[in-house]
Amino acid sequence: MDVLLTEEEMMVRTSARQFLERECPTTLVREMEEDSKGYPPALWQKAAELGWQGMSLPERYGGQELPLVFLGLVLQEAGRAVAPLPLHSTVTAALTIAQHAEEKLCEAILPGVAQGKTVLTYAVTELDGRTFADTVQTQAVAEGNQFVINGTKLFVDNFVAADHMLVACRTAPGSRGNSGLSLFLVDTKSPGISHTPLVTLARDKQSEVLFRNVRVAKGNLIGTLNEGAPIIESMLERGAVLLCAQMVGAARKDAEMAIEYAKYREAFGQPIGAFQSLQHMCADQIIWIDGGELLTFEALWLMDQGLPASVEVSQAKAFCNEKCEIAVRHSQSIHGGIGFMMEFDLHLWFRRVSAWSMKLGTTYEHRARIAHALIDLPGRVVLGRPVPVVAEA
Amino acid sequence: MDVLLTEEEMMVRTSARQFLERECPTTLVREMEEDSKGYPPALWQKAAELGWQGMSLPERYGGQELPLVFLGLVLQEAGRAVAPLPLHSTVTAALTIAQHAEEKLCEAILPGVAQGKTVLTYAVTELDGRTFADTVQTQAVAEGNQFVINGTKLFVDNFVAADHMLVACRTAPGSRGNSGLSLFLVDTKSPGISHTPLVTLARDKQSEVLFRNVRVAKGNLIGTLNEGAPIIESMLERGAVLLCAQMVGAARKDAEMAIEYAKYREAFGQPIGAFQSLQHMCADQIIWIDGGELLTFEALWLMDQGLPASVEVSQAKAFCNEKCEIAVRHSQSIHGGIGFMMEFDLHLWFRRVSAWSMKLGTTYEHRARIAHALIDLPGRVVLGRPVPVVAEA
Amino acid sequence: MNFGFSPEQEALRKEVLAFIKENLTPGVIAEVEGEEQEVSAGEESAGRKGLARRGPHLSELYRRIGARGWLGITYPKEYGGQGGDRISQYIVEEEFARVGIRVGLVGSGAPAILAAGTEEQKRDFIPRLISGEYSFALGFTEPHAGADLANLRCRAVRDGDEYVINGQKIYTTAAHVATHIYLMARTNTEVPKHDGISIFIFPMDTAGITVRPLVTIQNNPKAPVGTTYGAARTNEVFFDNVRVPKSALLGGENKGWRVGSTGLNLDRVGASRYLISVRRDEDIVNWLKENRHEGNSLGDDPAIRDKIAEMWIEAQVCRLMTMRSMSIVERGGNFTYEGSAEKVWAPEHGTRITEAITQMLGPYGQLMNGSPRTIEKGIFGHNVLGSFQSGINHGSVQIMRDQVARRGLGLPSQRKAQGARK
Amino acid sequence: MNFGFSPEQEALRKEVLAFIKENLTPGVIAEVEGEEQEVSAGEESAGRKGLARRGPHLSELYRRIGARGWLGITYPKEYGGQGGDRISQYIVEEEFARVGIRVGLVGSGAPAILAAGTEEQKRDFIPRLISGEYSFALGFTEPHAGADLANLRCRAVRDGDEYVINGQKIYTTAAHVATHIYLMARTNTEVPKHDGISIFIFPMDTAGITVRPLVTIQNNPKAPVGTTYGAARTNEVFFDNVRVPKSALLGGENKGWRVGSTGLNLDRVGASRYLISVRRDEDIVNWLKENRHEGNSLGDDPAIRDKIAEMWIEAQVCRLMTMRSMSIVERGGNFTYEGSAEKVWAPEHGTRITEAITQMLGPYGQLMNGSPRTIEKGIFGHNVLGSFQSGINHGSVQIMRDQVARRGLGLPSQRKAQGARK
Repeated sequence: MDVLLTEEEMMVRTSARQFLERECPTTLVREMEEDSKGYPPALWQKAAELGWQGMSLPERYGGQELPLVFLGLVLQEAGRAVAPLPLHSTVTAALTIAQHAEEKLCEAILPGVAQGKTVLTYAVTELDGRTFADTVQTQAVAEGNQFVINGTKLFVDNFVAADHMLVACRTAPGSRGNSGLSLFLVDTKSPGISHTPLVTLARDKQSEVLFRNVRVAKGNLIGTLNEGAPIIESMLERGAVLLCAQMVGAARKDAEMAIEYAKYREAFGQPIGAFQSLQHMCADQIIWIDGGELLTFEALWLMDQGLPASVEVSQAKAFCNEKCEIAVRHSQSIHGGIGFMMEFDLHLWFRRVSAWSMKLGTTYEHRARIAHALIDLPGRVVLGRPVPVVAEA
Repeated sequence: MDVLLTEEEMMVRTSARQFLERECPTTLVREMEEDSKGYPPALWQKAAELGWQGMSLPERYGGQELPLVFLGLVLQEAGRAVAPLPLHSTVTAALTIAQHAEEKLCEAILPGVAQGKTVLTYAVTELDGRTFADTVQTQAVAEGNQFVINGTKLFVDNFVAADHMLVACRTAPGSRGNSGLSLFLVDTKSPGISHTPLVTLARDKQSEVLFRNVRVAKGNLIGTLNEGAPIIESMLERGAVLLCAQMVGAARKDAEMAIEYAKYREAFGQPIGAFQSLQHMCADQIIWIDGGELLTFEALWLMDQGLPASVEVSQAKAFCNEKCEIAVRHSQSIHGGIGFMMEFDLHLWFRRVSAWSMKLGTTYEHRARIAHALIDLPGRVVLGRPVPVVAEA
Repeated sequence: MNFGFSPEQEALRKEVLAFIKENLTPGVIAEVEGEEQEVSAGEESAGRKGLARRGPHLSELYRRIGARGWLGITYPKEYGGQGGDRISQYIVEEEFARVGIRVGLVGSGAPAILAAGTEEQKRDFIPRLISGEYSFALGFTEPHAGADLANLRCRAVRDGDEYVINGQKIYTTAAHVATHIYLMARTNTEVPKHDGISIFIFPMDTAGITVRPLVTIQNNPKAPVGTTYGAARTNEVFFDNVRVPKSALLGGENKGWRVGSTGLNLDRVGASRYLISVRRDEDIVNWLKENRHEGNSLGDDPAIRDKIAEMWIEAQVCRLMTMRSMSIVERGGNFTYEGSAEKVWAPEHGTRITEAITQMLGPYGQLMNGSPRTIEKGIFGHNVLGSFQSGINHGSVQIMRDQVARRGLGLPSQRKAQGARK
Repeated sequence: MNFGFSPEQEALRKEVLAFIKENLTPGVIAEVEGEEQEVSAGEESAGRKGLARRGPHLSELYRRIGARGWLGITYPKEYGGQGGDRISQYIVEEEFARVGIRVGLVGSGAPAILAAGTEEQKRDFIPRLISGEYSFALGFTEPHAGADLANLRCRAVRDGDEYVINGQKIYTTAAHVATHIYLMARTNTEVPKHDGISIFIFPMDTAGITVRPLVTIQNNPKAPVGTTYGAARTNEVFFDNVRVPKSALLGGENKGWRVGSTGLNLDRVGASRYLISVRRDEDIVNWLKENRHEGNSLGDDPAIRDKIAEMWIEAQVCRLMTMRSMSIVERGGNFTYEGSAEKVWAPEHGTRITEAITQMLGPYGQLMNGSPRTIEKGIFGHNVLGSFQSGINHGSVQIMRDQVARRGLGLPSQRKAQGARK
């Protein structure tokens, strides 16, 4: 038990931070908000040279095979810099491929990811808007050596930049809930795919993606047919906790800016940071962000140990959704009018943290999962010992 | 629209306050916590002389026939003084009798109430613990000119002091929910009734009451057989909102004590009330209590107009449960160690407000009723216009 | 206590609603939605005339509203009002605000003119503010004087029969469309800061005024009508040797702090701040109930239902606190702390419901005006960016709590306590 | 980062759990529940010896715990400890605390003795504190020195080789059963208040000490084991010309503030404060799941489920912040703000879960220990009365937030800022 960073972890964090401070000024962030792809390929390439995309991928595909906590540290820094990189969607998909896809697919995709040549994403959520796999309606029907996909996916991150995406489909006709689902690797350029960009709070690239008779080879199935739910769920859970790392990183930088502003900005003959009410706002910011960080990295650490972490992921996301949002809102309030102006940079963080709080599971969704584990499964609970794993529906 | 007190209302409030300041010192409150009946008959008699018990009862039974807001003002003052009087349970039952019982019963009971000779209570809640009528399991079976009651009621206020009580029973065998219920007036001394006192947070008198073949005349039925649910619900609603008045009165006095203490108590070379964090606690106390008071009196006023008020009652109780509790907890915190000592009076308020927050409907129960009215019933909602009334189940 | 409206007031509300139903034509709606146009980059010259900013449909609508006597109901008849009651004015404000049309003089500067202006100023300004011929930009905040407004530096120096004004204002909403500016400036630097401030009212086309647009984060992309702070562009305003006659002074030289405070206090009463704090409650409930489908609606989610009810109660408290303020004003009383209490509770509620909705709508909550798939034109997403502003503007919730504690509860201020001990 | 326990630590936990299972006999349980007896009215003389207060079963239990080396694991072997790690000590503390048995020296005064005591004091006190032969009452707070502890007035005046102590302490928990008092007293009135304080340790049966019991509101009726602050009676202690040898001084005359602060800081680490903040979370979840019946259980109520999950997450943050503090201590580091952060979050969570439960249990939540129909012996009702105390004692949550802001974030204090501007 030592929840503090090791020297190695500290080094990874520091070098990521320094890299982004150097390479990713807010001018670039603003520029990429207007860019059609939303990211600068040169920076993506440099990130690959630092090993970010392959951080937790197997060495045989060019990865570094480091624990997820290291990847979490990098995403935390990406959040801190609000870096316009399709890193989160790429690693979320890539880790799923690495864990569940057949060797051939891994070989086809993962080296490109590690080299910074490939951008990935995933597509689960549909019109219903909820995060988890049981809401999937998109159909994939077997036809010869192929599956034919029809349906609509929403809120697909970085579709405009992605080469491939993992698409959750219903392969058993008439199935409901978590049964009859499968996950496919789909080339984003496949015939029959069209997309509409969405205008989002984060000014990031999300799309509505329409699948009309999109054909995908049977070999692109990830895992076992009709038994994709656990794979999809674990992808979403990993995605959620890695997003928490980004949120925590962004919220902390954002809070630090407010705290610095409070030391310098004067009112009523004092730095505003000398007023107790404002000090308490700042203290709360840090307490909440620390809490979110601890929850996030505990979940990542459990995953690294191969231990169940569903409950811990939900803890982190439900907490970060609410607390990181209040923390960045506090920063805005501390800045008063200036923070409300587009020309001031603070909103770059505020908008992203707010948007991320609405993705990959709302507070209510995650809390319902936790309550299920706590209350519906047998056995007494003891804080600090594992809660029963969420049973498959 | 004028939510401030009229001169007449102000007068009622002032005279009630002055009376209790004179007649009800905290020594009496403490004494009655140890008393077997829990109230001083002499004070009860004086209250009757001021017309409190009959405040909103018809004139023909010796009442003053004043609107419920006046009764609310008196209960607010009773709460302010944490007066050890069985006023709330008596008027809650008496108003139901006046509204729904046949003339003969009214004549038998209500003059005694108005004269301060009679104490009443009501018994709805059972082992399930929830407030509303659908949880009733106690059976009343017709037998000749009588009903025979069997069952157990819990948390019966002032049973030890009461002469009569209104008892909610299931009269249609096998009925569920809100159907098949009836309300009876029962003499507390009837053969077959036994009770066990409960030890409560408020140190008030609550009992578990056991009914074993208790016989009650058919004439003691209030309203129509098997159709008692609306009567019981309206009794509980009136009880809930009148309890809110008590809570608000007690919480305000309690907050005022903390605010005064903060002006006098020094730390770090200042009155503690000069610290911004403490000022903000005090400001919040008053804002919450004001909010609870406004919600409470709006509900009472609507009842006085004969308008639907179920939603407004639930608003008041759900809000007061949480906010009055935090307000009195703030008072404790502001007092530091001294407030934690039995010898200091502050806990007399803290314990009562806390206990009242758990009676006559929890925050969750009341919010579920509000959500039902808001979401499940047709029509757009507009704040400030009536929400659809909660439909009968 | 009376929590209802009088039969006359209820009749007025019906009349207003019927009027709106009849007159809210597609042409009007289009102009309302377009009223606050896209902010063009760069500077623009000031001084467009008030009525001129309105399109033909809106101008006609306001003419008709005026003909009913609904603009400035509470103002004396000799200044173009109706000598009516504040509650009636509130009803009119509320119903028009619900459809995005601003009626009434809250935040207009008119209360201060009525309280402190010369007879000439009253006759000049109030009728024209009521009719909409004039509108004021409020020139209060400066880069170094926000919460601590009395710290303002914009200077007005007497020169014969004129004052010469130099300095800068910021967050001057509507400066680009207002006919006049209602300006707080320093006229004496030798006295304690509150005692050297004066208020001036003069046309925006006075020489030497430059307006630079500021784009708010809530308004990019353009926020839909009804967003908390979305429909307002704001500005910086620069004063470079602006010469105004001494008749531009309101309420006497160096008396501006008191005059201005009057204005601010009245500014806190009315339908507008209340409505921006609670509109999302109505929106989300109505959206939930109108979007129920079998089995899996958000309106069936019990945690969401519980939160909706919690928020609805809070919104009711907003309403009741507003009604309390109105009652005090209507009785001719003064606030001790009630206005400040309202200004703590309502904005904080507005933020709580806004953030609660993000967790109901999930990814849909991120969609902004103009995006495919938006819910209610993206108002929920835009609101995330602006709801908290209501807790900052015109006195932050922190300052309001200070006022509740000090004015309302008599708690001592820290400095005095230290001084008293020395 | 390592969020797990080492195999050795896991083995230790198993050993402790097995030990508890074997040794927590009905006799022990009865003594634990009766340990803090009813408070008799009136005064009582001080000075009962430490071990003597324990019944035979508990004495035997502590002897066995001591034989395992589980008392004072982190203390050096020469003073009766094991020279072990803090995490192991934590594990032992946690598991014993869960069954109501206090193990470990958090809040004992021992950390300060180890840091500041003479060799003789270390050899005298630490082994006996570890064995339980000695126990200290902490004489800090006074009627006019609570949060502002440095304001204390209790005087100790040097007289030859002795000090003469006069004054009063209040809320001196365990003064009626402790063998010694660990007293903060003023030894110099001529210097700034923090610089004139000394710490003394001397037996409670020293002549001139009077102990008067104070009954807490949580403990009347007697609170069940496990209530936040229920199992502790507290006291006023009066000193009337109490003469102590100068060897009673800990850490040098007028050095008491620093010495005492050391003690307070260490006091904030450990299982005890964490557990009192989160025990109700476990209790309510386990109660809900063990009391499900068809159709209508509280555990099926979705609003309650949502709240339970929210609270459980908060409790996890309590745990993780405690683990962070332990990690810092284990690495030999110092807190910047982490201990204060933990002391904001945990007590406030404890209050939130306590109050949330009132709205789950409804009228059952009012029932107190000894009542018919109680749930878990009325612990939830008792807890309402005391959970917030954890946010007041040993530095209120307000003071802790000040510390996070000032020490952790470098925000300026208000007075200095004023001074700097003069």
